[in-house]
Amino acid sequence: MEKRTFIKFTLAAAACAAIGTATAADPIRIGAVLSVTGPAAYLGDPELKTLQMYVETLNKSGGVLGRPLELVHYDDGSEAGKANGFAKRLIENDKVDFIIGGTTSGATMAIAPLVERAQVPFISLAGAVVIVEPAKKWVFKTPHTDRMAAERVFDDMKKAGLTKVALLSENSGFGQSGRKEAQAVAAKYGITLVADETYGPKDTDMTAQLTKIKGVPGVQAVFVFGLGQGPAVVTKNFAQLGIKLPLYQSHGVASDEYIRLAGAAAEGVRLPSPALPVAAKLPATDPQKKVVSDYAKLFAERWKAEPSTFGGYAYDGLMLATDAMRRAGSTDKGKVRDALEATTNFVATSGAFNMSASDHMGLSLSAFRMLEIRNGDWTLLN
Amino acid sequence: MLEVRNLSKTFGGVKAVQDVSFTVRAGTIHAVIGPNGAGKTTLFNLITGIYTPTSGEILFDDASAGGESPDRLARRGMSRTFQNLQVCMNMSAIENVMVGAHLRLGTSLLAGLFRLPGLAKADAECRDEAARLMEFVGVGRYRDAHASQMSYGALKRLEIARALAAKPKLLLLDEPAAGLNHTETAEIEALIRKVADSGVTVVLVEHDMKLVMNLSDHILVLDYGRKLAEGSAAEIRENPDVIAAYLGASA
Amino acid sequence: MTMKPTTRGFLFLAFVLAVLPLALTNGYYYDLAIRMAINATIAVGLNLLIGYTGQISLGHAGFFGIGAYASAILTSRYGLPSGLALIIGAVATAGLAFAVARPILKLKGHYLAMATLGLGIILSMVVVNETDLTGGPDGMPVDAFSLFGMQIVGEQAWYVVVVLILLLVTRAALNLIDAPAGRALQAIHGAEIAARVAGVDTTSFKVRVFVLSAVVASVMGSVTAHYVGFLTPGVAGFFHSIELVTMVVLGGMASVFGSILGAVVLTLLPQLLSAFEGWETVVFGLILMLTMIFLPRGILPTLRLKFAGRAA
Amino acid sequence: MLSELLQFLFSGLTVGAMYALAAVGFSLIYSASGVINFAQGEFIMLGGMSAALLVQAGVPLPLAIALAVLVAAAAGLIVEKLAIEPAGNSEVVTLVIITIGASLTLRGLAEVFLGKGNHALPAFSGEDPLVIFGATLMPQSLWVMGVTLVVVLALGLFFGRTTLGKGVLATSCNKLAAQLVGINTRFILLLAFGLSAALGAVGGILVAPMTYTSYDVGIMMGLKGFVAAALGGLGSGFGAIVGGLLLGIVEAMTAGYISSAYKDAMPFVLILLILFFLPQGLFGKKATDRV
Repeated sequence: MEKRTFIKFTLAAAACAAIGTATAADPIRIGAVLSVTGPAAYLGDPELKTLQMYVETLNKSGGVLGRPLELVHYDDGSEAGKANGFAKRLIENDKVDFIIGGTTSGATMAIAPLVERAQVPFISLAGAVVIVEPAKKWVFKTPHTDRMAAERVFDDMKKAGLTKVALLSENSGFGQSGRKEAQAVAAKYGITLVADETYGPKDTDMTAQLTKIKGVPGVQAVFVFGLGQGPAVVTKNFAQLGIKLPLYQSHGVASDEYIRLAGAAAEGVRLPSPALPVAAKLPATDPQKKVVSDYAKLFAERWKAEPSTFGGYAYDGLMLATDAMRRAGSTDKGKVRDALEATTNFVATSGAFNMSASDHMGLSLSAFRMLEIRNGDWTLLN
Repeated sequence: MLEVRNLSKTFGGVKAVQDVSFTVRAGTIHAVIGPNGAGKTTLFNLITGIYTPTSGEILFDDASAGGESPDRLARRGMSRTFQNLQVCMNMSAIENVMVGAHLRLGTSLLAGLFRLPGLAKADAECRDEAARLMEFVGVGRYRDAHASQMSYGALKRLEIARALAAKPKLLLLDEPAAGLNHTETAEIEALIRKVADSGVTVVLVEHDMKLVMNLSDHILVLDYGRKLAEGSAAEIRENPDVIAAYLGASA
Repeated sequence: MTMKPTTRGFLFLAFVLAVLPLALTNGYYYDLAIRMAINATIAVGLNLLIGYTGQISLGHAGFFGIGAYASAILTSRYGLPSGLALIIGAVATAGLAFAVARPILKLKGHYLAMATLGLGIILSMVVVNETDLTGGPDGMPVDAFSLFGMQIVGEQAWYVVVVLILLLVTRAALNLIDAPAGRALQAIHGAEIAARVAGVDTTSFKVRVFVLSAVVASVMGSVTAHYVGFLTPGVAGFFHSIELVTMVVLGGMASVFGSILGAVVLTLLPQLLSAFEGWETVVFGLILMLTMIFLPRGILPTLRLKFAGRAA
Repeated sequence: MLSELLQFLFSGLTVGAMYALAAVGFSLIYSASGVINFAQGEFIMLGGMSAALLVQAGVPLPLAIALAVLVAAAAGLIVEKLAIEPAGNSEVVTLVIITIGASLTLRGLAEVFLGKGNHALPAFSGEDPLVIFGATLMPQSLWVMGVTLVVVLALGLFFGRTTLGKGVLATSCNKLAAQLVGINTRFILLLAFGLSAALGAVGGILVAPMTYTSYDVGIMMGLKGFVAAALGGLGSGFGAIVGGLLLGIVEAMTAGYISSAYKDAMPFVLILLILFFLPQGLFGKKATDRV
């Protein structure tokens, strides 16, 4: 199938005039714009792998509505401007039935006006609150918002009696959006942010920022909002400087890679996370147990790589989309959208989704689990 | 026309030009000679504003010219050619000459962008004038050629045409005959004579003694950055210091 | 009377742009054409600086960013009319470019590259960090462009607008290189000292052409902001600068039509390469290398030279 | 407060030493060819990535390091042979675009074959920080700084004492003249690329235990290396080291005392100021126009 797509695209682009031809075994076309390369590749790569894997799986079991799925995906290289162009291509040229993607909030916001105008149902895989607040008719999203991450962390801090918190955020879309939300909800939990430092996504040493934070009078805990290798460097520097404060991270590091990179320094770090990293440790009664375990197993087998929570978001997106199509009984965009909005108690990797006209994400705060790293492994906190 | 007083230039510790004074009268051909490394080109670079003098004065048309930028000196009527060719190889031959006429044309970027009517007319005239100048220096057949297609000898003449396009009062030629064969040298000699006859004052640096002696009204001899001698061709020919410098101490 | 080759080229370009819509069968193809035209316009302006005057800049995305964010911020946060915002952006760009040009353009070669790169990076850092104004790394939405109550909506309308701008800028650039000021610029590239001796105030010309190319980038930044409707700091970033320079060099330095070709190739390439499934970067890198190795003067001039050589 | 200052200084020196190693590679190739090699960052990446993956595959650390340096050096030679040499005497911008193409190709290949994950390398001498006047320093930092020092001394000896080193200098000064006196300039160019790539790899390996490595670390390191090299004066090995350290220290001090948000902008402000007054960088050779 890949080969056929390749030839078709090349011809189409070369001739600059492709006309979509409908055949009898007309596949359902799922479009995706993901940041498979560039700074957000850490998110986009497992997302793409997940989509490819489950399109294969679904097709093996007969597809959806008796039709096979076809994935048309583009890599925006982590640039929102490109995401906008590729979304246009999906809508206008590839005539997709559904769009999943927008790995970053920037890419999502660049795509949103297009899907609104073209009336194509769209599920974003990015975190920012602005994507679904206020709710846009055709725009949905699967990950917990960064506000929820901040709230979950602050809630935990409040319970531990920590009120003076230093914020260290990454200078990326993920980190800065998280920083903004953390600032917005801190007061609600009686938290005062006593430091507000940032670091670059590819920085190699954060001891300067941490030294400054260490020197802030009365600081009781540190909250890091970032993705990938940066938070691991922070964790190591934290240990190097001998800072004894509790260290909280965001859901951006909820992957085994983080523990492997930060090593012993990660001991005692707490973070909010979807259930995926602790799939094996969930009690058998947990409604998510089966879905996250199956996903983790399948991903590891298919790609010989660790499953990631970000791939999980893509799984949720695809499953929500196909579920809506099944319930709508067609791929009619308006009907699929309505069905999607009517999703109730759909259990996926991020939690149980309950969508409504005003809530296009459908997750509650309880869907976030609080984890702590103990003995180099995840521990589920209650 | 040009007066140089106690001019000196040092690079780091090296004294390239030391306390040199001379005067060039209008309408004459003035030569600067000396062994390699005597400071001739440095002197030219000082006069034309490419270097700033360490000390001393340069007067051009009785007004100070020392340390002034080359483009302002050009505005005041000074032009030159170069020992190592400075031809724009990214342009056609005739455009190179037209650059010489830069100051007499509208140089506004905006006027150029919108091709204002007056500009187009002046530019067409400039092109004709440049073609005439190319004929004058003897490279007329390269009218439609690109600079990179021209021979070394032709490029030397092209530089003279470009310098003349500015309609200078004073023209400095840095080794105009270097690298040319007999015939070409004779042609260049005739050309310089023609230029001088048209009323342009000429100062030249040259190694070809025959050309220098034939052309020059006045000769300045430099050695190790200092003035060694000065005078008419006949005087210089007889000067024992000059003979010693040129033939070595053994003579 | 024979037509100048540049005039023939210009008429050919205008013809192509006029009939192109026949081949643009959907919004996506229009989108591609619009992005090509925007890039081509910037590249033509940048070529005046890099190709003709011989002064490299690795910071022009910064100017693009000023225009883009001026339009976005002034219209959506301060409610200014979009035309006015565009002009304010262009004037601000001109002011900044003028202020820094004199010291920067004294530098040569790689130091000039370094300084312009630094300038670009400082500008993009401001865009990333001034979150309240720019929305930070996640970007900000931009309203539609409207002039005298008329909004430019839809790809067809934008196509007409950007094509007209491209033709205007191309014509102006062709005029300039054939005018005394344009010759002065080329003389600076060819033999700077000779140009100075011929009376060219080289500093002033470098400054003016730097400002000119910056303003073109700024205006196209404004246009892009309104056209795409969403803006992220990447537009002001280092990679965008490199992309712009690559368009100029790939298409052909000191060739107006080369710049347009370079912009077309570099806009189209990522779209074609999306078929290579994960190998995009490798293939893009290889194409860049091979083109520059085998067509070192850029695509258009090398082809023209080969063609002329065969004809002669 | 002294301990804070000292901590910022340690941070700056550690990061600065990394930049310095990256900058030396730029300087070396610039010396031999007059080209800024934008693929230099990828050699750094290749070194770190190869070493990390080999260690993960069970290869002992010293052997993994040696192999990783060889991999990067080979990549350097290939880039020179297949991309720089055929381009011959093209304009500098053309060569720059070629090196950008080479950089993309190497990064893309790493992405396809080595994956997009982050990898760590075990620290050479453990993870217990040294405490000096209340500030802490990782043993790995000493490795980075120590090796940087050794590299400076070795390069100093190479250029000052060996015929080959003088050959590189002569080539940079005047290629034609160097050829005329019998220097094989093609070999010199090949040597410069191989050596720069190897040096870059050494840097990439040394910092991998502290900063981790992934297929795209070369972009940032390459950029910082270029900045450091220009700051110090292109073609000056000593300048590259000073430029790198200065860059690291300015970043750390800005993050510590002014604003961590603008710490990456500050070095560029500094560079612009320096270039305005010293157009050839701190230790670059002054060039006079000869006409």
